Amino acid sequence: MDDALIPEGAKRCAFPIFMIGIVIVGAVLLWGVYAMFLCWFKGLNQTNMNDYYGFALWIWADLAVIAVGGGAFFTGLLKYIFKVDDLKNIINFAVIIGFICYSSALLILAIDIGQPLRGWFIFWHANVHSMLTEVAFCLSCYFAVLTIEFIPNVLENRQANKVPFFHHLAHNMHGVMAVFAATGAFLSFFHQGSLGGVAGVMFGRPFAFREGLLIWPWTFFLFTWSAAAFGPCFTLLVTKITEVITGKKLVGDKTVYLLAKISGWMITTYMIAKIIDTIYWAFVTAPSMGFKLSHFYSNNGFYGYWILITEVILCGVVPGLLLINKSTRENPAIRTIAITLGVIGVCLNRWVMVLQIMAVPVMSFDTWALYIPSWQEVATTILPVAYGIILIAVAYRYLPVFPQELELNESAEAAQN
Amino acid sequence: MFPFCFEWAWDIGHAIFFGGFWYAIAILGAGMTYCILKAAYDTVNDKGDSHH
Amino acid sequence: MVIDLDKCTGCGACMVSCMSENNVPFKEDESNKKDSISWMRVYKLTNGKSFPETEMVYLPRPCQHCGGIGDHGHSPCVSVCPATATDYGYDTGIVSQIYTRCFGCRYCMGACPYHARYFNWWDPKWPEGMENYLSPNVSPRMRGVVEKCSFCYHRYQLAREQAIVEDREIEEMEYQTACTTACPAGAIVFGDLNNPAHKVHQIVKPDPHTDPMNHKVIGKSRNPKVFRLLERLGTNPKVYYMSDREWVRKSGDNYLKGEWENVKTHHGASSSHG
Amino acid sequence: MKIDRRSFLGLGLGAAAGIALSPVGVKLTDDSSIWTQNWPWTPVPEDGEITYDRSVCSLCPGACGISVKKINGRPVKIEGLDDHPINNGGACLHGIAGLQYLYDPARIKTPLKKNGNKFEKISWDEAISLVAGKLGEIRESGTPESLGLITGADNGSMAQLFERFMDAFGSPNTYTMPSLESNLTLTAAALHNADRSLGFDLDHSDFILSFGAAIIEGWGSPVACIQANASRYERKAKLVQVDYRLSNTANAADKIIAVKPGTEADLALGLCAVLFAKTKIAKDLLSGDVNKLAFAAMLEKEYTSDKVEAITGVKAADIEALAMEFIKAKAPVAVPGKGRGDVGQSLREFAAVQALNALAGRLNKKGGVFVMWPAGYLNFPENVMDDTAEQGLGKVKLAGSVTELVDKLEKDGGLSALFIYNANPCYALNNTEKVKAAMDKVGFKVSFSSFMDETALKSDVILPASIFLERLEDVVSGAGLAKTVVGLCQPMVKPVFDTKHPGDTLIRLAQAMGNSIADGFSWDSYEDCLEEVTGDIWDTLSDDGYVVIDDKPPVGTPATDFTFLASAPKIDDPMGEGDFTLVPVDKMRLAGGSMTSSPFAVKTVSDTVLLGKYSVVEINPTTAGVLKNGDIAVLKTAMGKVKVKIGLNEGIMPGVIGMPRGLGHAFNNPYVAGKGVNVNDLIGPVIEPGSGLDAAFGIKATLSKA
Repeated sequence: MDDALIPEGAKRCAFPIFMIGIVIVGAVLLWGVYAMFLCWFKGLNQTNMNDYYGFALWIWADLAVIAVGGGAFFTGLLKYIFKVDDLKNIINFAVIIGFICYSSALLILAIDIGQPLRGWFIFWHANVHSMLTEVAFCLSCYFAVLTIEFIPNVLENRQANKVPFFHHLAHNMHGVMAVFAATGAFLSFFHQGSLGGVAGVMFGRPFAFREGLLIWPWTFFLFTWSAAAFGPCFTLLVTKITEVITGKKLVGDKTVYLLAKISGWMITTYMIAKIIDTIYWAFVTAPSMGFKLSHFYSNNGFYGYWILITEVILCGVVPGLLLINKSTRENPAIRTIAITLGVIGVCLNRWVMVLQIMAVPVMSFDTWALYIPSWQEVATTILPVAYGIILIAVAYRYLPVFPQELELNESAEAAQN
Repeated sequence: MFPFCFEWAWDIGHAIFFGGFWYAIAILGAGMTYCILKAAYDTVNDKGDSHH
Repeated sequence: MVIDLDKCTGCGACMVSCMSENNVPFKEDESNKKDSISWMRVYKLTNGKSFPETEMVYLPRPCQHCGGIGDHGHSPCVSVCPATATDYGYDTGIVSQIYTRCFGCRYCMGACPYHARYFNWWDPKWPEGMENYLSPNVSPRMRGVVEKCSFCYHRYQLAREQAIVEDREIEEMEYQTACTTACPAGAIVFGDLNNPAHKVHQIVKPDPHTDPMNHKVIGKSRNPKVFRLLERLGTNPKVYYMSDREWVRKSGDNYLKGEWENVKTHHGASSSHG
Repeated sequence: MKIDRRSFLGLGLGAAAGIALSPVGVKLTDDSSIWTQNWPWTPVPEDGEITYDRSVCSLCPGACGISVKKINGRPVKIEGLDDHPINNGGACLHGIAGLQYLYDPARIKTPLKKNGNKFEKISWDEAISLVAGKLGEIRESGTPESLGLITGADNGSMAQLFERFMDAFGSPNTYTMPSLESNLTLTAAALHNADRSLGFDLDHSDFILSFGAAIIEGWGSPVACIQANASRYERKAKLVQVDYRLSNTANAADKIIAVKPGTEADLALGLCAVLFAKTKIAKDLLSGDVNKLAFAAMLEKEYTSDKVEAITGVKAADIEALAMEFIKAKAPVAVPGKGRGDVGQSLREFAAVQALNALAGRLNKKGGVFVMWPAGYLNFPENVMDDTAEQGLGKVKLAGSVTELVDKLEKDGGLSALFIYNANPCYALNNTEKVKAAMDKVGFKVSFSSFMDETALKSDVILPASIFLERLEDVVSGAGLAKTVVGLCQPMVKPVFDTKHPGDTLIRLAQAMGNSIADGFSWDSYEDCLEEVTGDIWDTLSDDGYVVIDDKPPVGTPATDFTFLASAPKIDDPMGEGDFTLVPVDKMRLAGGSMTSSPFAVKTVSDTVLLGKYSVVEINPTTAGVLKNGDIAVLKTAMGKVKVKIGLNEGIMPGVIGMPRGLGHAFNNPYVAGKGVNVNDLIGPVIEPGSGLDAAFGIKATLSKA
């Protein structure tokens, strides 16, 4: 039915089956859209946020998707700047994932702010001293970069590519992609960092505050680093899931091992830095403001030391080591566990750096504040996931996303015939 | 964002921040313009799929 | 501003005076204090002992109008607002809030350790006819923006205009906040901290030098009975509190074991060069 | 020309680019943001010329001077009036929120007539002739005494105008709601002289011994009291609070004497006993005539420190020490009246405390207690009374107090018509169910209320009154103030709704009734009446806004008659069963008695007092048992059972449950009513023989997890 659009030689499931899948996910998407409009028309009273939780589930989701979306810029950086050529086999997919993450992030921000129609004031009346301003600028710019990086792949669609102009455009864009990638890397470095800065500069919140370099608190660098480290994990994880769903091998082991290895080293080095930062914060920064570490992890119903240990050891050090070590890295099962832990770890870190900050009492007579998101918040947070699944499905079906797909699956097909 | 917005100040902060911003915008803009024009050019004096 | 916590009776006059002066809206249920807009919130602290040894104190908390680290005007909230919707007045030391500029990202609320900032989760609604008592001096806010105490800035403007017309300085009593004038116990004293002629200055005796024990802190009171909330964070608030009771002064900030004994003896240590 | 794909695409792209580059997008973005800054549903207050007008707040007996800020004549803010003899610039939250009462959702907008169980609008003429008709019938039937009146206060021209109407009509059945003022008058009558009141010179006392009086939480004239307390620090004046919980006053006090609820009188008498035993001045005072000796004998016999310790729980040594500290102070004064000193008070307690003042020689002394003459600035012309009136007035009063009246009515009726002015008995009296039942026994109820409150809802005709901001009235101080000030409450706005000044309503009603009654009310308006009756002070009153009648200690020391005390019956343990004693707690931020809180006031109420729809009760952790903070529990007393939230509170005596007063209103105002429970529903009145006061300071209760 839609064969004309499907990449040459590629095997895809029957159109009706595809549509059924899309419809199911689409239903979830619509639920999220409904919630989104509730928030826009009735206001943020639809959420369970309050004056203690100005930042809540959404901002966490925002930081999380941007963190895991970091795979795009880092892979791009390696591929185009450091010429790690093997990554060409996964770069397209990395870009698509990045595109999804960043478009979602922007959408979530558009829902999260109290006056969406004034959202552009952040650009127009920019306060250059605010980390959030930096985030907004770099985020939107980098989203433009991702779009640019995504366009050629779209134009390579069988039909689009027949149009000479598009063909040439795609070709030329590939030509100068290095420039775009470089810009992207530059922008990413800053907005990933600024997102860390958002928390780090809050000197009124001892749980968040960090000393740093010039105007940049340590969290600035830690966030960039962690995004670069865990982003690839997410890319690999999504690739794995796609492979499972499509029942095809899509990316060659060589590439996977390489990316996993790089990620492993990044994670390990990041964790060393993170642990140093945590220790310094726990024994120097916080005490200088009159806080013992235990203050942040006791006298409340949820946040205990467990969260710190899970983040740093179980979902940090462990996956790092598993990915460095050749044998564990090349064992599919263990590798999958490792990248999954990694993704959880970075998300947990963002959770801590958003929600736990809000929960910890600062005034001696204040109390812990815990919160449970409303269904509207949950729905709008799931919305991007559904949207992502659909976009990946469509892209996979109609675009030549995986250069190796054919060669990797010839053997299998040959076997069948 | 622009020198005519009243928050604007000709200070180091703005210099660095918007310097970087406009620089990035410029690169992206120039890059895309080049690609589009080049593509248009290639399309016109059709040396189409020669290198495929 | 300095608030005498021993005089404060927790009667709530300051809260209501503030609400009616600044067109603060109200909802049917305001018992959830986490979404109840109250620019001036009165906290209740107790010493935790059992009756009849129990003691409590009411602590009125307006916006602290922080000067930020080193008092350079980079208040926790001002420095983070992405749209310059909240600003630090270097002439007055007042932290302003521009409702029509704010687009509701709530970063400032996260940055403020005093919970002095409130978000309009709902559109403000008044029962039929009640809009009639709204004051034109303070514009009612719309849904989706942050609001907070402004030290009744409009009163300052009125006083200043008058002063300019008559070509003179503003008198101490010409510019007083709504909470100050309302307080039946006279627990709130308001004025220019930098003006030795003003009562606040005489009570607080702010130390013009940086605190030798904490480089972030400046303007620490040299009156041993006077303290600020979370002074150690370096927010440098312009609201000071006064109490004879040690446990009350101690609860103004966070201290590690043994630190308080040390602090209370060193209180106003830098007065020597003040 | 044939449009092929290429040129089509070209066109498409061109169009897209064109729109993108055009200013349309930018314009729309800008407009949308401007729109959000001027949402039509966000009010924009009209600006204009600023003026300040002077008046007096009559929400509570405080009689504070207020300054009303207006924009183009539109009131926008109420503040305390500077240099006013009572509140000197200060104000309380209720007064400041006064403007909210103008537009209160529960305001009665026109005269109403009950039809079945619905109210229907009627014109003023209809309303007046309807009431006049009914009253006419009553007089014809020759039972004018069967018209009753329940009013809030009994001072000021409005009270007297109502009195005058009752006289002219021929009924002695006038009753006032329990208030600090009425309790003090009663005390003065029992100990000194009828037609006197008591004033406590807190401003000049250096040792205030308060028997549970919530001096900084609404007792007496709230602002004046808070200021007196604040000035204590400069004056180095001591405050000792006798209390069973850490009230704000107890917290502000230099010392707390923890006493079992309801035993304050015994402590006072115990202190008297010590003074009598140890000081000459007391001995001298209690020598001579019989009643004094009887009292002295009682003190010696029943109020030895040990006995008092057994009753009150205060150590004998402490009692003696306290007594000596009190007598040794330069200007000590003992202050009666738990909480606001209105409901649930016993004359025995008031009298015992006043006796202490007397024995310490503090009567009519600076910084002591003044036995004050009535304000007496009102001179009404001779009333006109026909025979019917004379006969009616000759009849005995149905009851001695409003509480007794409720009892009487509920049992066997006795009133065919009832006026209710500036009172909300169906909410403010204990056991409201009984009060409502009593109301049902009255054939024809006329309410002069401004708000559709619990009592107005029960009435048959409502003649809505303009509120204090809409009317002219003399407001005379009282409520334990040591000075007498008459303030003039002036209209700040034209009546917002179709309401009238109750004075004008009454005058019109009297004139509609015709003959003798009309003759006694021959004024054209209440304004004329006020101008006439205030006579020589009118000019000063209208020029300065207030007249200070008296602010010096009265001359001479009044005699004290201890007969009542010598034989005063003791109200023993609170009624009912249960291991807890439930006591009402008066809070400054919650209006008490017949006055209702404003939305702003309710908004300020802490979440340790009201949480959602639940009243939060104070209870000491040591007696809370399994109950945890925030639990929902069932509170049961002999009067009923309700669900409440538990608020563990170190500051209340173990075994005592403190429940905030002023919540649980049941009428149509979503901002104020339907929140928590009315503690008066749970407490049954205990009538004190001799005074008729409802002396129920609390009630036994049980508490169980819901």
